[in-house]
Amino acid sequence: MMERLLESASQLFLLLLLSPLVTGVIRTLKARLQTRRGPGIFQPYRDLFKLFSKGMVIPETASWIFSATPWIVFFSTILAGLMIPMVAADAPLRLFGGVLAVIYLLGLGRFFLALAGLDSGSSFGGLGSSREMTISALAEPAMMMAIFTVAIGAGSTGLTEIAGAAIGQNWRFLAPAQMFAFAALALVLIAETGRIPVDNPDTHLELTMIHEAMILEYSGPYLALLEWAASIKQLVLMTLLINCFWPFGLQPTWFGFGAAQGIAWLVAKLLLISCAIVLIESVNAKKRLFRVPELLAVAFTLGSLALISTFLF
Amino acid sequence: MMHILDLQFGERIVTLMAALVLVLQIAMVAQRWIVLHIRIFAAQSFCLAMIAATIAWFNHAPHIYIAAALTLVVKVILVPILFERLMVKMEIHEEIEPFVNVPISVLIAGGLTLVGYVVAESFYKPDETGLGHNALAVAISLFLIGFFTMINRRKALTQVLALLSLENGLFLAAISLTYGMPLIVELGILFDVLVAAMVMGILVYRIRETFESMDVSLLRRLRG
Amino acid sequence: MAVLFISGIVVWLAGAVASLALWRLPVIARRVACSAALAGSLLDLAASAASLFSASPTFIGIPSGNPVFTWAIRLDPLSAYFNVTLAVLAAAVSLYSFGYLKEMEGRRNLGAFGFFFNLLLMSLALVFTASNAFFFLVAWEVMALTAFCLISFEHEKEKTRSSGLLFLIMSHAGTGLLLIAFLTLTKTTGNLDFASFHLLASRMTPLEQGAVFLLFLFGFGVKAGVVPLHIWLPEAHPVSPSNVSALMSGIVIKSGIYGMARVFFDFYGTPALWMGAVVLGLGVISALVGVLYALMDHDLKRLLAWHSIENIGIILIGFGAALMFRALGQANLAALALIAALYHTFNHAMFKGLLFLGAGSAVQATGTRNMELMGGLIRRMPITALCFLAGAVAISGLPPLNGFVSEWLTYQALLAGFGTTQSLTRLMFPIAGSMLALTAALAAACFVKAFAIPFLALPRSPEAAEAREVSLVMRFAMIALAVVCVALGLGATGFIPAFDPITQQALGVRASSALVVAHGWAMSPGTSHGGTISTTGMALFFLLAGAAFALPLVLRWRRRIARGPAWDCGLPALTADNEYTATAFSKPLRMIFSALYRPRREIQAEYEVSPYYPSSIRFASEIEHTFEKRLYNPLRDRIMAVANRMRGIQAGSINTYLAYIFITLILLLLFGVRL
Amino acid sequence: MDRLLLIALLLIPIATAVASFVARRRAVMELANLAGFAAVFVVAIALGAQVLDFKTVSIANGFFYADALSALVILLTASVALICATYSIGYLRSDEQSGELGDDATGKEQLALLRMYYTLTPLFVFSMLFMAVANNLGVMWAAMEATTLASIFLVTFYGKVNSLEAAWKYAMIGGVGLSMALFGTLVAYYAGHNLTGSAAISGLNWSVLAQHAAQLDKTSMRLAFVLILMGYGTKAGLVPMHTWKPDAYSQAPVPTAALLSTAMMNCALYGLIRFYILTSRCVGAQYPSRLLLLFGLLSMGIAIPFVLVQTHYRRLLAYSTIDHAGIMTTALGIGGILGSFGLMLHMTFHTLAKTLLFLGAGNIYQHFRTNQFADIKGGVLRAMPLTGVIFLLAMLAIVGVPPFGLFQSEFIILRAAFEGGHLFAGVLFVLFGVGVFVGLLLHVIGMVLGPRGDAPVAPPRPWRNGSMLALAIVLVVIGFWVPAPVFELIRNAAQVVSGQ
Repeated sequence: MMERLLESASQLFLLLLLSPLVTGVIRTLKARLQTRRGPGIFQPYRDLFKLFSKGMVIPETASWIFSATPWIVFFSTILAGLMIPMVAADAPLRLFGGVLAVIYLLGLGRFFLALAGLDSGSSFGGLGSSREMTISALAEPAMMMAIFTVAIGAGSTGLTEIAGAAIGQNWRFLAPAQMFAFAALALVLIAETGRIPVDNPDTHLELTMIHEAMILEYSGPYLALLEWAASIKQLVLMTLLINCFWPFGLQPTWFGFGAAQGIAWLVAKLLLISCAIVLIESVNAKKRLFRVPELLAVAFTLGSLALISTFLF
Repeated sequence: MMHILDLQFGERIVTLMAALVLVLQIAMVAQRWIVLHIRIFAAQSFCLAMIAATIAWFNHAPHIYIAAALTLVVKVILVPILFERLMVKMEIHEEIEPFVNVPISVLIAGGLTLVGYVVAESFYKPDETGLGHNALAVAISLFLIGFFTMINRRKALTQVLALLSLENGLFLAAISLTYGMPLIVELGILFDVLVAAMVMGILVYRIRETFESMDVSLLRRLRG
Repeated sequence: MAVLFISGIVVWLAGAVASLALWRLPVIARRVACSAALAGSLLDLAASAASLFSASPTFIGIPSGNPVFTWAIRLDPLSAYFNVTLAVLAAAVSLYSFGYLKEMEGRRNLGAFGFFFNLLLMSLALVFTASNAFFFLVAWEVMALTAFCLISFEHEKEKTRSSGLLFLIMSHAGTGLLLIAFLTLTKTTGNLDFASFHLLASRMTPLEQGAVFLLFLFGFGVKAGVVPLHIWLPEAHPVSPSNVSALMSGIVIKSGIYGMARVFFDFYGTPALWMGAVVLGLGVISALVGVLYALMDHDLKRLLAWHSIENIGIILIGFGAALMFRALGQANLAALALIAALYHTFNHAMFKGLLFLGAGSAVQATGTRNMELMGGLIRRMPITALCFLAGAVAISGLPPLNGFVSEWLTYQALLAGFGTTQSLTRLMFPIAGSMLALTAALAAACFVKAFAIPFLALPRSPEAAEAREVSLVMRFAMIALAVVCVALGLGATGFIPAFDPITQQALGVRASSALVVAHGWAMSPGTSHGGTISTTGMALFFLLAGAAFALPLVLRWRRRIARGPAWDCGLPALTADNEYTATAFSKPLRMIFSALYRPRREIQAEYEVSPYYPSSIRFASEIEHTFEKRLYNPLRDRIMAVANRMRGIQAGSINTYLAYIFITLILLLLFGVRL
Repeated sequence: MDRLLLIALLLIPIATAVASFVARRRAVMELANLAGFAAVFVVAIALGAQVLDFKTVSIANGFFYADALSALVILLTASVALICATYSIGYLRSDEQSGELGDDATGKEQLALLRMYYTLTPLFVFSMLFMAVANNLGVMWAAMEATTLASIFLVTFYGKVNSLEAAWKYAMIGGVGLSMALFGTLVAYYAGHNLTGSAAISGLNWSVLAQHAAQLDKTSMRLAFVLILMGYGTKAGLVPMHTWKPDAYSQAPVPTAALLSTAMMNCALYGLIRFYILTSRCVGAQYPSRLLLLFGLLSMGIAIPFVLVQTHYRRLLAYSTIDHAGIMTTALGIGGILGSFGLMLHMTFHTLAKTLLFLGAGNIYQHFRTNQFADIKGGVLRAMPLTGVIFLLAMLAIVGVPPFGLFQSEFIILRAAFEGGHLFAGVLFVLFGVGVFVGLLLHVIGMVLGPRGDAPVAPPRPWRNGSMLALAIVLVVIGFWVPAPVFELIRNAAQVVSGQ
């Protein structure tokens, strides 16, 4: 019990600290790739600090949903984050739920974010909510296919078991099924984290934005909470991806010297993924909204392929 | 004079008369004039009465005499008079225009006779004397032809006549198959026939009054 | 138990008669009807809850004055379970009706309403407990009849009449199928007793088995609203009074589910694999079709009706999986799937009832069912909004509420299914799973719309701006159901053992010990190691986090919060006219799934000055209801055409009539005699 | 005692007819009819009780003969007659006021018409009762013919063009039908002509033939049954001999129509059943049952399209009667103790429900003055609540919706069908049932429900509504509770039919 609490605390700490960094890193790398100096990898921390210290304006048209949403989004993301193995193979709150729970908790956050987007009555918020719900809905089957593949392999939806299964037996992560599933999940991740080519996280051009449109009316601490939650979500999904498919360096436990090693591994893998994302973002243009389903259809196909190949090979 | 009482002789007579009845029925199919139609019906009924009498004589079945007498009274005298009165009263003088023209009707009548024989054929029992299957065949034929005549007529009055001639077929069957029904039954049936004739006569009259015509093919208001 | 149950029935019956007798005194009639309904429900609840855990089923036989007509009642776990569902929902709805019917006083015959209302509850209780084919069918038809009378209670409206009629006709057609099916069973056993049907299928030829199975599936499917037999449902549920809609969607369509459970898991021993596959397939299709049409519907109550179809689909997915597992000899997995289905049945009854009550309040307050004309109700009617939100979260299957639990169980069943067979059929499980995921996500999208458009932002019509919160008793009823939903979510592990008697009876296994782990803190699929969830834990986490962080911080920031007009990208004067509408919200999905919807839109713009500044724009958009258009309407037209042609038989000419007889006679004389 | 009963049963209607014929005032005729039919009803009950005690009652050395079957038919006929007598008082009075019976200021015309009605109705009932107690098949036939003759002028009661047409078709088709029946009776007699001894003497007595059925000539019985089936089938209104029914029912005064479609149809079926018993005992049950199933299912099937696209509500009822004639024929064809029981039960329930429907239709017609659904377009429930409710109730009963009785009887018949191996017939039965259900409900819901429109609210009508209410209560109650003796009677009748 006690060590569970400690584990949770430390993973929580990690989530809170690491997530803005990932965002910062990605931004900076992107800037460099576009031969700009970029804001520096610690800019997100400064942004958050600034926002937290500011006052906020709440639209008078909005209801309590508007004020409750940031908390719900933040906490549900955190909770999801505590269910995934980051450093130690067994996640601090594995008992609370596995991969399904993670997805549905993120869904809970999304649900309220969409409500908040409509709550202010501003048409941009509605636009954002509508697109967000649509895309996430279409991303769902692909994600579930991929998850089914890994879960069938592991015989469980518990993330710890999944990770364990992937390292445990003879290079299972090299199986084509795993590969397909990885690809599918990666595409879904791009859609879920609102990255190019699905959404452009750093634009406020209303015709293209999705996530930003929903939080358009937010300001000050609440905006900070939402931004932070967004980057935590991004971290969570990336970690989910890497630790489900390449669970190298996952430690049996959080304690002792292993922890540092585990964190190192984690950071390394995160860096890899970030680079990949940066590459993708830099070489692609944002797709039109109605081209996104094609992307997700590809993802679904990959997921199905993964599933089929589980009993072909 | 002994051979007059010979059953064979009786059978001959009856068969002959039955044939005659059949012929009359077919003649009725071919008939164009309503008056003649009524008269032929009367004649046919007369033959039937005779047949009844013969059978009564040869089979010593007294109660058939009563049936014969009743037939004579009802069908040979009362009904024709009733109808001729009706005709005069309604000054009907149109001729009958059947749906199917005469030659074909006659052919059909012939065919129906055949049907009658085919049906009756299964009743033929060689061991059994009497008027059995012939009479039955004739009766069925009469019945069918009368029925056909009903379908083939436009005028209310002629339809009634056809119905009555159809019942003649039944009468023939009654007396020749079973040597008459129990008397009470005969009485009941004949009474019914009489009433029926009267009722229908009244109906015909009222139709004539209301529609200015007896053409039942005009009665087509009630559909669906 | 028997005494309790019977007294419940009697109370309902008495209430029905009494309120009919008092129809001239609306106030008293209303009170009598509602309190009788409430009392009956509570008695029923007591009786069925008690017998749910009793080892042996309770038999009740009441002698009747008509030897043909026997009251044969049996309270076994399955019946008890559905009775509990009925009783809880009915209690809440009758409470709600106290306030809801007040509006109708004087305008409508509340005596008649109370009569049918109580009879409906009674017949439902009897449907769930009848233990004899004849009596079951009687209760079944009485249920349909009373439901019809309640649906067409406001029969002045043409739409109401046609909808009610459609319901009556379709459900009667379904009953026809059931009749044939039951009689085929009876032919085999020689009596009508359900007890004699137990594990009967094994004693029938495969052909008979298949035929009877399909007959039952479609016969009950009509009432449950399984696609493609669902068309009556989205018509009938919206037009009826909202408390009736709550019952219809909550429990009446569950009678079909009960029937299937009874037949599939009591009458059939080991079904063939294809049977399960068929049910699974139908479930997936129903779920998708239901939610997709719901997304496009902006009549608040019809939207909920479409979601009933979706949830029936989810339940059927559970049933299908259970049947397949049973065919494959996996009793434990079958138990898991069955529990998932039954749990979802109960959950759906609760949150759908709640949502309909909430919708009813909103409709009563605004006088319209069109959500585009509501808006901003959360400020006018906070409690209703809160309850509706709870229902929305629950039906979207979001943690930690009850919808999530049953959907999670369903996923686990499907997941485990993959390993049970080597044949290609195992592919059905993951496909069903991903389709279920799609359904759930779309449902979430739909309920963002269904909550946000009517309850959030600015009022979209004067009526909405004037809306009043509903009366205390109505609010209380909704709160009660909301609490039940939360409890079913957080306390899931506490409810699981209630299924043991059912699975024991149906499959001969008790699953709860495997499903409930960690001293009742978490739930596991019971199939393999790990993969647990703990809704309790999640809830605790939220509470702690809220108390520890949110509360103090909010207090600290309170001074820094300013209220101001929405920024809205700097557009001036935000009005209801430039709010995002439901139509606009569902636009992307409408375009993505246009193959199914075949949407039609027309835009009329009037220009005054220049072609760039239209003075007014009229936009109309409608989608095609494929099943009516492509399946039912052509069928109906064909039949009517044939009927019209056949009327020619009776053309009025007596000669023709005589000819019919003549020809028949000749044919019979020539051939009939030889038959 | 028993002697007295049968005599009274036949004499009371005659006396009633005579009384109304000589009566000079309307009130007297009404009273005579009411009293007469009440008496008949009582006697019928007494007869039923007697039959329950002694199985059979027969007098005049077997000329009159009553067993459970006849007793049941008599009881049904008597009750319908009583209800209709009560109803027609109000019905004809309102007709007289609204000038339906002609506009003779002195009221002579009207009185003449009323006299005809009140005289012919008892005669009509008499002939039906007579048929039910006649043992001699020939006499039975004569009585059947008498029913036609007595009812023709009731059909032409309103003297309209259409009623004449209807009467003509009724007369012609009925005439043909009955001559087929007579032919059948003859052949049956012929089949018995080689009986010996005392049997030969009373050769047409059903009870005798039934005893010696085995020795009857088989081929003749086959022929006889075909002819009888078509003959009495015409009166029962089996397809394709049904064509007269919609016309006659829609034109006759409503109480007469009720009698025609319930009591008279029962009698026709009664005759059919008597011959069925003989035939099945003679040549085995299979032959007749095939023919019966053929006609029964055909009737049920053909009724559907006419119900679906019907525009005239009394014709609608007529087609429903045709459908039920088909149901009962099918039940007879299915046979067996269960089938016969279902048949008898169905006859009982159908008689009550259909009567109620016709009376309701009468109220609606007299209020709205139209026969077309299109002209009523809804609102009956609002305009005349009691009639509306009762009409809907009876309609639900007639389409076999539980908890009303007809569901029970149809369920039993179906069960008999399935257990008797008539799967195909059973499935068709259900199918046709649904079809008719759809058609009837489609029209009736549209007519009864809906806003009132411009129709005035109906005035109170004690005679009509009183009789309807009574009958409705009976109809509902009998679904749950059948008085034990009545049930016993029905069961015995079924035993007579199935011969077990």
